[in-house]
Amino acid sequence: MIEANLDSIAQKSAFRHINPGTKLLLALGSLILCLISPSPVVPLFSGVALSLLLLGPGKLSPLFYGKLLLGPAAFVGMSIVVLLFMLGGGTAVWQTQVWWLNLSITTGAIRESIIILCRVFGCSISLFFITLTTPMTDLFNGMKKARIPIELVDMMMIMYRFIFIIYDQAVEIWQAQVMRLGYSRPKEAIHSFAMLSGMLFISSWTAGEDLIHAMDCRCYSGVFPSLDQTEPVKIPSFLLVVVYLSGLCGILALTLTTTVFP
Amino acid sequence: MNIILEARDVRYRYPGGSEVIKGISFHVRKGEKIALVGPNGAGKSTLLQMFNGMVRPVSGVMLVGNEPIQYDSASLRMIRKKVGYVLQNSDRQIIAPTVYQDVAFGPANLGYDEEKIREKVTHALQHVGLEGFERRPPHHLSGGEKKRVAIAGILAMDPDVLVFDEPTSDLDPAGSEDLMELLDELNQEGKTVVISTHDVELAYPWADRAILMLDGRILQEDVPEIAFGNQKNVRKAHLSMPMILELSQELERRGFIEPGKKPRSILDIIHSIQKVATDSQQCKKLGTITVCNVDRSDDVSIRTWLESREIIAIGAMGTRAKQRAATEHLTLEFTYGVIDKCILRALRGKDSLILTTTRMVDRVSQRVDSYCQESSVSIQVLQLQGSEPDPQTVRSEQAVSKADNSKM
Amino acid sequence: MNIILEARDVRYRYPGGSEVIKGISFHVRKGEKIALVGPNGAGKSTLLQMFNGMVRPVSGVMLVGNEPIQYDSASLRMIRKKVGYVLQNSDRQIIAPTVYQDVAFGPANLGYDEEKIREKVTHALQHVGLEGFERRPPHHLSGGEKKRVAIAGILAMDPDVLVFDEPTSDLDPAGSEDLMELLDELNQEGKTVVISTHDVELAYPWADRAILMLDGRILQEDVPEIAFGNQKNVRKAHLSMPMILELSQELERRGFIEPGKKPRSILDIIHSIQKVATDSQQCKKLGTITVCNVDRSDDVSIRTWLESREIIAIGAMGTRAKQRAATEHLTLEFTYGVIDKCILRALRGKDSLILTTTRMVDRVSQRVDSYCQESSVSIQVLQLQGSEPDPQTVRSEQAVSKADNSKM
Amino acid sequence: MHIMEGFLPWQWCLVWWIIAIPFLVLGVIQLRSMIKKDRDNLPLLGVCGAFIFILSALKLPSVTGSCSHPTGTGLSTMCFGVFITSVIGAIVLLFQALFLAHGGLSTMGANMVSMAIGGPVVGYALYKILKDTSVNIYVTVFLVSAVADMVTYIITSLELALAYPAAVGGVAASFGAFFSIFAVTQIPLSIVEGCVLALVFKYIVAL
Repeated sequence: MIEANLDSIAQKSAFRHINPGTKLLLALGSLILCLISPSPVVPLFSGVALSLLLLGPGKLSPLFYGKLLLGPAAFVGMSIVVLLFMLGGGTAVWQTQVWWLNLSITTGAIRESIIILCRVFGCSISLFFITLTTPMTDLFNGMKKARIPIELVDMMMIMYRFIFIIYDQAVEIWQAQVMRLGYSRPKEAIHSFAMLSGMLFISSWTAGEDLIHAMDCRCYSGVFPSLDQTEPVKIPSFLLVVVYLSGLCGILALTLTTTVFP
Repeated sequence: MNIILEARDVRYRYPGGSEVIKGISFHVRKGEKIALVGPNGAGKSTLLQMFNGMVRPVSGVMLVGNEPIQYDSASLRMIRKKVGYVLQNSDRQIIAPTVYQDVAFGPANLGYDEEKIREKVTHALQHVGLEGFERRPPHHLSGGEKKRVAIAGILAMDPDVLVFDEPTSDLDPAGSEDLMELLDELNQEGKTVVISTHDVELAYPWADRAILMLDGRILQEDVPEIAFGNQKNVRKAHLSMPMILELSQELERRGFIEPGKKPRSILDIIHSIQKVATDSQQCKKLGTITVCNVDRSDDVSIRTWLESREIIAIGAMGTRAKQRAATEHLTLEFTYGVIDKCILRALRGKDSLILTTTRMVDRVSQRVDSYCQESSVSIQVLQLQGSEPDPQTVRSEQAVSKADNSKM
Repeated sequence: MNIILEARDVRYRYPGGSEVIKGISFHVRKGEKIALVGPNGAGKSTLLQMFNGMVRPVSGVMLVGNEPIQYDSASLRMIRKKVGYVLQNSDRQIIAPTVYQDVAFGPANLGYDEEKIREKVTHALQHVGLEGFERRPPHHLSGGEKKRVAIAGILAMDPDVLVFDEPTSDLDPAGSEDLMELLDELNQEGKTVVISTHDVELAYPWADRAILMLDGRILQEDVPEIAFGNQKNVRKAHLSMPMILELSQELERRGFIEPGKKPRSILDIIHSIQKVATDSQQCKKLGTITVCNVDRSDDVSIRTWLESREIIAIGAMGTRAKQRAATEHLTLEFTYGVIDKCILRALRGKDSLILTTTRMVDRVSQRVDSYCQESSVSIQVLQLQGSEPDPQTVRSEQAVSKADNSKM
Repeated sequence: MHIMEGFLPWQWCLVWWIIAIPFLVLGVIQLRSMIKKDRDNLPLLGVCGAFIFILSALKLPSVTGSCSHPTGTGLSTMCFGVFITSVIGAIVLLFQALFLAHGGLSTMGANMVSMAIGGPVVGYALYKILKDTSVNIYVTVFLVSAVADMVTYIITSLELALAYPAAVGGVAASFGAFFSIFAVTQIPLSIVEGCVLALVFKYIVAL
């Protein structure tokens, strides 16, 4: 799960050389426009456009991208089913009676659900665009520039560094347990998992103490250096993003009342 | 010998990553000692983890006991019971709050009853020399002791094959030597032992066969003398040539030892030099080697026996032998490479005593025997036994016949 | 030489625990290479951590540059800038999410400005051969690379003394040799280097002085030949005797080498054997050693030079030399113990080329010189330089005078 | 269980962000004073945060598709208190969104309220109450963790219900629907997680 984390993909992204600010502007701009759009057109358009950008010039593997999109499907599926039955408006297209419960799906509910689905699609892809093209290390720099409290950013950097170390430990402990036939019965599985978590907690704590030492050895006085340089803002790519976002705004204005379902 | 592990053109790639095992075929015979050597990142650990089904190759077949590994959970349980795996880092493997609980983890998951679990744990702890440690918390143990607990945890499941990932990393030299000796003991009991390591000095004298790995492929696979003797491959695999081998190549180039001889120990190299230099002028009286089986001589006081001898050096082989030496307060001269060192002493006309366990007694005579045959000398191997008042006169049948053989 | 580190009867006990340092006094001179050896748990790490004030002794005094360490935070900052400490586990030492940020950690906390930080980081990364790694996250690096990042992080603070805790643990043999070479480079630049290790084979040829520790005390402190030559102490300290030393003792007992000679390398031992066996019948033509300074020969194509020679072996010393070899696609014959191996070749009448950096050029002549003096042979050391068309004829002043010296 | 990116209308995203921010600000202020008091707290908090992230990313055995966040936040609440936990929880949620495409940025406010604030606040209150009673410490840990877990899912259901009230029966009916559909997996899950945390606690004490 973590070996194939999105951050390592971002480290190798074909868009790595583009200024992080430019990328964030594109992704966050699209995200906000998708979110406030009352019609499904903008999210659909933006989702498809960004996907093509990622798969085309971004050289992302389509198989991997597909898997990524399917990830949240379970949550969406379950929630949409609830929404379909609950939301109202319009005329009923399908009705059934389960025991005493009257269940109906109305055209209004379908229309609403489609809008939500499209919004999830558009917004998620905007989020994926950030995570697949901009490594955390670049984001930390951006956060510092954006005046996010320095303690918070420092803590995030330490967390980022240690996530990989602790994960490796977790995997090793898990392997050792499985090799000795751990997790073989449900009750025993809970026990094994608790042992793993406890061990991990203790080794994390000692790792934290070692970190204090390591920082002391380097004369720590409260400064976390930032990355030496980030890619400069390039006018063409920046303008391209501005033009694209303006276009998206235009589409938003034109399709305020568009619906895809009667 | 039967093939117990086999890989047939196995390949592996991390999900969404690059290929780490790029087509490997080889086999391990029952009772062999195999060393898998290569630089960090060569794929050694991944390959080892295929043996017990922790890693499933994306193509190719892994066989255990001539049966392809099935990856359903029942078969995997069987495989993991058969092929025990000891992780590099004992701290990741030992996680229960006490030594007993940790060693009992495997047997408990095999569904044994209390009685049997206790028996297995006691036996396993005895084996690694940690009786009495049952209630200790593992994080208060030394590195070597932790390693032994980790091994006991695997032994308690009674596997046929033992796989060790970097067994001697983090151990100090004495700890490493002890561990290699333990591996030898286990091998003598019929376990097949596979280790991965980058300590060529340890692997060279120990292994029956060495497999050089680089970048997910096998570079060379042969007896250690050949596998480690190829300067080009050794360099390619980011290893160093074993000191002994490097020295012998230099000596050979200068004609101090016969060409083609590949010494595996200091004894071998001394012998080779001696042979060329003096061409067997062994005229002086040789020393003797007395073997004391600590498993059968509980009633003898070694100390008393020693008092009646002149200056003698004592070596101990095996965990129990060392414990015995400690309880009798004997100062040990040799604790590793014991037989060779005693032969070296004997060649200089001095006597020595080896404390060892039943299983290793034969090892001594075999080694001395083979040395004697090769170099046409005759070193007496005596046995110190409980029932006999003066062991010096009682040469065991075996030792006599061996020594006689060597005189031929 | 000036004393740079000193311990005066220091003792330490864990709060509420037992004593781990039981009264230790010793000193380190400026420019020395010290190896602290001993088993796990002997107190090596604790002692090392006293040098930069990480651990404060409960009694006794630690001195850095003849000044007792003060334990207020301003003084400690000064000490830690002066005495750089590299942890055993690089994962624990690397703090920041990218290589650049991590190496910049020390300089940034010393309050340098952006410009100076960049300069220090660039310089440190160049030193350890990791230019171009600035933006990589540490978890994408190999073990050896992580170690180098950890070292760069310390070098960026420009300390006078470098303290390494088990620098080669977890590295494969080639990685270890590279690292020891880097330590040599640093030492050549005037840094004092103290390491703790239990790898006697590496420490033996490297150290100026070895300190055997056991159970919180110093067992022995001497030049490595003596410190490691005492079988009893070595065994007590759970170490093994260096193979070379063990072999030479056996050879000495048999009269193959002169008594009292303690060889430190394969070259030495070959030399000793040769001396006794043939008593200097060096009649055949010796080979030459050509030194190429990669720092000053950017305009020469080594490849072109090589083409005009007959078969020659190439060795590289130092990170930059190895990088140069890689960019010119040269196959390296020797990557560690280079000078000795080239001398061995020269003795067999064969030529070799050593790629190295400015700082190490003198090392080569010194080593060859001292060998020549000792064994009264004369091996030519030539220089391959950019401006000269045929380096064979241009023996450097230094090399000439050295070679002349050695003929006396 | 996270509300994913884009699932909530923008008005509700805003509302939950506005509710969450004061906690975050208080947390950062507390964090700042803690670090000022002793700089060593920063690395310790950082490493513990990483631990909590890992714990939340590991799948609980035998219950597929679960994420055991409260196990982590519960531990953190008991160590560092509510406000610091809300900061750590926020970072964990951000990392989950960016590393694992789990949750989202616009819905992060809502997820914070349920996971990094609501659960810990109720859990902490319960912990304070039970601490001075004669209830066994492991039972306390179990109850705190299980209840914090349940509270998280109740708040999540409420958030969904408020955003999408039912045509018939309004928010209450919608809440009932969301709650009952998630309850199928979440009730056993919170019991399992309670057990796990109690065992973890027992284990840590044993060492």
